[in-house]
Amino acid sequence: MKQDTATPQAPMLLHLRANLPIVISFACIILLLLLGSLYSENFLSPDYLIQQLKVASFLGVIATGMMLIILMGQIDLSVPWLLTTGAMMASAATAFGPAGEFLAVPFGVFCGFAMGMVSGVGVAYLRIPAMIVTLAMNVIAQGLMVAYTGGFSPSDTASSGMRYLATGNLIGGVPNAILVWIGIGALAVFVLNRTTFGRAVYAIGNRESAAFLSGAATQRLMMFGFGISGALAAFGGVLLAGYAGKAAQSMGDAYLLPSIAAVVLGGTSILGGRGNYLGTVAGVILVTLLQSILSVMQIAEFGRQIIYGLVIVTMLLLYGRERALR
Amino acid sequence: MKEWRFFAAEQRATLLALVLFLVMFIIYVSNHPAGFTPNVVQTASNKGVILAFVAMAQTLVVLTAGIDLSVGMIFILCNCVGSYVLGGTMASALGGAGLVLLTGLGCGMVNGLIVIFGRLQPIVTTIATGAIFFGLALWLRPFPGTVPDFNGDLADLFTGKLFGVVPASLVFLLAVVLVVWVPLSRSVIGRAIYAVGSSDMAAYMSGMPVKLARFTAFAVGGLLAGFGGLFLTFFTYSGEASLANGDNYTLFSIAAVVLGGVSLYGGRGSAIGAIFGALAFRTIGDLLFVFDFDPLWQPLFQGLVLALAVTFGAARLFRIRNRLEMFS
Amino acid sequence: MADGQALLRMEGISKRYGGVHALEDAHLDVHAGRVHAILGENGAGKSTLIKVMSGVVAPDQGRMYLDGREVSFANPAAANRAGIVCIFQELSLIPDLSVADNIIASNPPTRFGLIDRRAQRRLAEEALVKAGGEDIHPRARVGDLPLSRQQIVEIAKALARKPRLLILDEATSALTAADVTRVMAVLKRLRSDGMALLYISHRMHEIAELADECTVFRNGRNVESYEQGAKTDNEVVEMMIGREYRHAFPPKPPRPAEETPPALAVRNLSWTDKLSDISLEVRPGEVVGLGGLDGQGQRDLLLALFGVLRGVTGEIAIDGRPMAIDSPRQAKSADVGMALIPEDRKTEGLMLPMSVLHNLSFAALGRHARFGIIDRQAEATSVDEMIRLLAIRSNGTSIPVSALSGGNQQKVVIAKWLMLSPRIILLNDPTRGIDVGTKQEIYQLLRKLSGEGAAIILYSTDYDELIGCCDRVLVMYDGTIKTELAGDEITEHALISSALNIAPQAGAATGEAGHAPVSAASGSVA
Amino acid sequence: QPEVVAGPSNDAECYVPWSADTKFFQFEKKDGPYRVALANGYIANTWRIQMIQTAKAYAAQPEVAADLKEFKVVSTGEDVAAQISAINNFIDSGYDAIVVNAQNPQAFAPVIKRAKEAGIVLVAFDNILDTQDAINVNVDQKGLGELWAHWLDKHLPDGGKVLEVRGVAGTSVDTDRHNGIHEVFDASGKKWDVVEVVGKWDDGTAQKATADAIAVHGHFDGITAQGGDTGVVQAMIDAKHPFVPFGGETENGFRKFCAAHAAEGLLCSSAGTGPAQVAVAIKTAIDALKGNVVPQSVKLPLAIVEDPDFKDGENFYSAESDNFFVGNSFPTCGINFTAQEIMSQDKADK
Ligand SMILES: Nc1ncnc2c1ncn2[C@@H]1O[C@H](COP(=O)(O)OP(=O)(O)OP(=O)(O)O)[C@@H](O)[C@H]1O
Ligand SMILES: Nc1ncnc2c1ncn2[C@@H]1O[C@H](COP(=O)(O)OP(=O)(O)OP(=O)(O)O)[C@@H](O)[C@H]1O
Ligand SMILES: [Mg+2]
Ligand SMILES: [Mg+2]
Repeated sequence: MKQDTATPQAPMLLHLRANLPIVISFACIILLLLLGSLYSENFLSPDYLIQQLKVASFLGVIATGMMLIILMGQIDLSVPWLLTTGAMMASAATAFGPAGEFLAVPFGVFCGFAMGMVSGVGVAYLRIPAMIVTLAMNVIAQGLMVAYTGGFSPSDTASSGMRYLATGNLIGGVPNAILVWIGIGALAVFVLNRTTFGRAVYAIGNRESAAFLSGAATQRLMMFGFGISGALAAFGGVLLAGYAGKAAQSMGDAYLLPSIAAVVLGGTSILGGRGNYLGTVAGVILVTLLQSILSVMQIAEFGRQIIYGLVIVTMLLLYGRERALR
Repeated sequence: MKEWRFFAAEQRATLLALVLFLVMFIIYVSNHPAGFTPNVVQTASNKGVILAFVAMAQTLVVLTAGIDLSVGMIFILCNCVGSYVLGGTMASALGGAGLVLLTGLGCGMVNGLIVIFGRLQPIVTTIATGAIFFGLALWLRPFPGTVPDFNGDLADLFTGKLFGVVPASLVFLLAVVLVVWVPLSRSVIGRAIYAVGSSDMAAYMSGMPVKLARFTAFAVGGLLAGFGGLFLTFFTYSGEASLANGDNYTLFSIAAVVLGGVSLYGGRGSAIGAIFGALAFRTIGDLLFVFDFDPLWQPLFQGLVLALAVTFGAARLFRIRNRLEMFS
Repeated sequence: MADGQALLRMEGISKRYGGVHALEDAHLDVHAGRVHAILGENGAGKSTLIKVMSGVVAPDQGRMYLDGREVSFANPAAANRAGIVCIFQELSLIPDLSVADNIIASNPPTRFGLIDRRAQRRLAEEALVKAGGEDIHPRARVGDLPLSRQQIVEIAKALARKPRLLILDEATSALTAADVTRVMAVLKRLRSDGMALLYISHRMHEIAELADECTVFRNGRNVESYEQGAKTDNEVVEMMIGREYRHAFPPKPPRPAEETPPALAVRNLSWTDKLSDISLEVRPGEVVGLGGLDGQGQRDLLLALFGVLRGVTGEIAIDGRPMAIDSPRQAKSADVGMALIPEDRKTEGLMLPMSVLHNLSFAALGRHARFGIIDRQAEATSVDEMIRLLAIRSNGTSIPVSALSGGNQQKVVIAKWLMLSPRIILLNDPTRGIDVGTKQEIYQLLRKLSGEGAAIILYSTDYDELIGCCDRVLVMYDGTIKTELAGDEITEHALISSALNIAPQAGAATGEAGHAPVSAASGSVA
Repeated sequence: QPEVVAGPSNDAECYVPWSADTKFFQFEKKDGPYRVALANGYIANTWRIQMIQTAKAYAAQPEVAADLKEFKVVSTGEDVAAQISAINNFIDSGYDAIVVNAQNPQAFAPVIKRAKEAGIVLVAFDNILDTQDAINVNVDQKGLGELWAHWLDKHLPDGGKVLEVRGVAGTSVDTDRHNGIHEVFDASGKKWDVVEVVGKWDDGTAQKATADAIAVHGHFDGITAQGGDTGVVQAMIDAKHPFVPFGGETENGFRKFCAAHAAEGLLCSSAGTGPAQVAVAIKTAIDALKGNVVPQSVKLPLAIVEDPDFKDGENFYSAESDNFFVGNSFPTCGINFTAQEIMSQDKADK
């Protein structure tokens, strides 16, 4: 694993074992593209690949938050509606003149952060299982958005800044969305590997009581973890709203299970404490590509679901297996 | 300690779930325009029993410290299968019901086999198999429908009232509890299910049938989800491959299990508790009916009640004097 | 050596973990009606050997014969069926099941296919009686029992399987002296009933009392087997550690003067009904022991000082300044400078799957970080330094800490706190499951730290340790400090009598307290 | 128990029977004011929110309010069992009429039976019930598909490659529209190469699916999408795909695009029925309770706007949100809400 590089004597074998998921998922990505190219050569065209990376970056941003939570041994089921909240709040802010336009993105992200923090309080301080806290938070966020839309008829057009962030091109043909993901990804790698916060995330995921007795502020960190995950989900929503030009109620539905699948396919242990961001990158690209290729190949919906499931199981069987008890 | 104290300690979570449900149900019924009538109870119990089955299914897997994110999809698949095979004469429809249950059992067995021999985490395995099960459901029922000769009499038998008072669905649920849950929980495998969830290493070291226990939990879980799907078919006379519904029932079942006092960390709780959890969860939805909320605020109200109900479980926190106990 | 066919014979057993040879060409003969002790320092391969024997671990090479026939066990259940039952170093109890369920875990009596709980309960009660646990209710949840009671349940569970060969891997390490005596009596009776026993312990006097035959392991290999009594303790220890061995305890320096201001002063500390009205002072350079029977509030006291417990009343002053310590985080802060070596390293001390490096540096991470960013060079340097200082045996720092042997894991726990150079060190039974060589190193380390001005509180279940290490001992009883012993007053006799809260002159209490008589030779060792 | 009678209905202009052999119902006249309930399923999308707002606004109109003692709305989510139970509860609580947007058209047979026994008027709209025993206020979904296909047929004289963005798989609405499209294509005798992707009636999903399809297939000669149309156009713009004839729904955002890019070749047919159909359903229920004759199956007119008829402020609103559905009035039924009236009613209250 990356964070082990400080010790040069680390056995190669361990590295290989830890990196196996990443190697295999990248191999699968290439395999998928090759299979796709049998159907149409355009699957290998730069246009298509850039387009996939752009779409993947939305999932990438969201999966970053999910990975943080999973590393802590928790799970965040509130992604769909925190994402929507971020998108809708950012769009709503746009209606308030230039200041609103300027603050749209931070405001949307902040809303996600705040709601994530509430989940965090439930999980870290009230010790309610994350699965149920975030489920409830998802319902609450949905309720808030329904009441808000119905009651206030907010603006839901994305600001020009949001559009630029998601669809503009700062550098040549590289969409900004990809740059945003690279930025967030780099930050995530840095935080996870090089900061005390990152180290504590792994420690909490491995054994929270030991981390607590070692004097880590486990509860506060966990609460913030949920805050960050909420913020990233909301940021993903902001980007999606920018991409689509507007926020819509149902925009988050398609992101919960794929974000978990991406993280896990990337080799992060669902039990927490083990995982590498590069793996998540691979997982995100893989999931996006798989969905896209199946969609373009016009496989019937039922067939897509089945293939999607089979691919995940097969990949996990290749490298996601736990050690036998003996 | 006296014997009964041990009994109370063992059953505390289940009893709490019962209390939670009763409190909510009393609030509901006492505000219901029709009051406490057999019809109102029948309606509530039909709706509750469907989720109760799925929640029981979830409980078995959760007891092994796993989670089954495909229960909802098994449930949907069984519903779709049911919409094909519950037609014709009483006998053939009953045979069809058996087929529905076998479908559920089969799905559960697939989950179990992958988890055990693939050594994969249940949560990710079932995300994947859930997609597969849903794909199959969609293949069977590209759009909602039913067999032309659907046996509504059989369906009404299970969703109607016995002697005009007792909801048949409740009686049937009780029968399933007695025939499936009670023997299982008192068998060697059942105890191994608890043991695996509590500490799988220790269970293995103790020579308990660890793999069989996991397998059984998934398989019987699938069977129970099949009962849920069967009941949904009885209730709706039809099948529908609804993705949203599958996901919802999965999530609802988790909520029900938590409300029912089953520990998501495994090893603690009972399917009986989960049943009360499911009924309580359903009552949250029913409360909308008796309180006059602006329709646009209803979803928020539901979310808040759910949050409140689960915060209930946090009450034990205030008794904790040693912070290390928080982590277990 | 005993004659006749060995009940169990192992030949040429090897097991590697990555680059580590946990076992290399190991062999062993176990005979019915005898107690065979296995000795060896931490990481010598003892646990691995018995894991092979009981079907938990598959050996890379080697053969096993039961009654002369070759066998291999696919899993613990298979070994159990063959009559080999093991009490593992890590408890194998299921916390959420009842005592009875645990004792009759593998094949309970059934009626109509269902567990016959009445019959099971009877069997469990019998087993509990045999193991000396009459006080344990068969219906109690195991997770609710204290560690020492769980050990008894573990023994009862093993006995309920009617083993031919019973293996105890440090099964007594969590027991109090009184319990140990009872267990010893049980084991002796089993031996006379013709059972074969394999006994692993780091407590030399227990081995001296119980064993018929001993085998010493070092680095995964047999060093020597001998009849108990054929070697002096010093010879044994030297075989184990492979070098010369002198004194267990370093000399005590003169105690700091009475007027030295205390580093830690506690006034009238109380907590629920577990601790009441505790006052104590520890000066820099002083090692203060906590004595008493197990479970008299010693652990709670340490946790209370470290800010883990809620609702603690009373005053705590650090260097004369009153402090309200309400979290471990605050306890380790520069203002307080406290460290706690916790009791259970698996759940409280270590993040087992994480690397040795990350475990070692975790508590002191703040030291190697600026604005939350870790200086990995500095981190690696001080980790290496600690590994050297405590002589931690580890195949690199990037392997998971779970791959270390128990003793080395314990050293990691201690080392990670020493990296903070704490001024007040609380130790909760730090030498449990640790070999004599390592123990000695830890004692010396404690002395060195106190010599450098640290104030130390040491709780130990081992009286010798209190006698050998401490300047003063506070004996606790029922949540309060009953007696304070200082200097030469710290004798075994005094410790025991005050632990039982009886007048010191009641000399007969020694026997009743059941502390195993310390043989002349072992007194100097363990 | 309604009596099956001969038509026509009392308001023949509004209540257009579905087909020539549609039955007419006459319920026993009840004295008002009535207790009417709306059993909604899913709520969390703009269409449904708009629908509920419309229902409330309609019920609050003085002449309607005079007939209503109580108007209760419950949204039970996607779970069809919960919706069935809600209707059962309304039945048991003695409501006079129940209006329902069904989660699943097949699932209500038992409820319909109970409602019939209890003499309660059951009116379904949007997602209607597959029955002859309840009143359906119907959108011709298949006709909608046919309309779009005809539009493409008209503008593509040689046939060609068409992108079909479908809705949520497994729903009858999606299937009906899809069948409508393909029947027309097949009947046209031209060569059509239809590429199907799934947009799930969601702009984001539709946009992504379209972008992928364009990246792989390069060029399409025509597009039809059922919902998510704004996203589809957005994807075309992002991919610099030339504008082509398009048959789609009635989202405001879509119409904005249609108006703006018509000159560049985005020739649209925008058709559908807005959420105001709930008002028609309520009106039908009240009429039935009054003992008036109503058809068992009411055919709603489609609100169709086709190029070059897009007019800002009239059939789309450039200053308003993209998300709402225009075409929210049924003049023949005297229902004349404009969409932004509905969506901003609370804002005005505050
Ligand atoms: N699962 C494992 N993976 C890697 N290495 C292991 C594993 N288990 C044991 N080892 C290594 O094998 C060696 C022997 O360990 P073992 O646990 O048998 O020692 P032990 O004699 O029981 O020590 P202790 O007295 O500390 O319990 C040690 O070096 C240990 O690090
Ligand atoms: N979980 C348990 N662990 C240990 N002993 C138990 C447990 N449950 C029950 N017992 C004991 O086993 C005996 C039989 O219990 P069991 O519950 O089967 O009796 P019962 O008469 O069938 O009672 P019930 O039907 O109320 O459970 C009793 O002595 C009881 O105290
Ligand atoms: Mg050992
Ligand atoms: Mg042991």
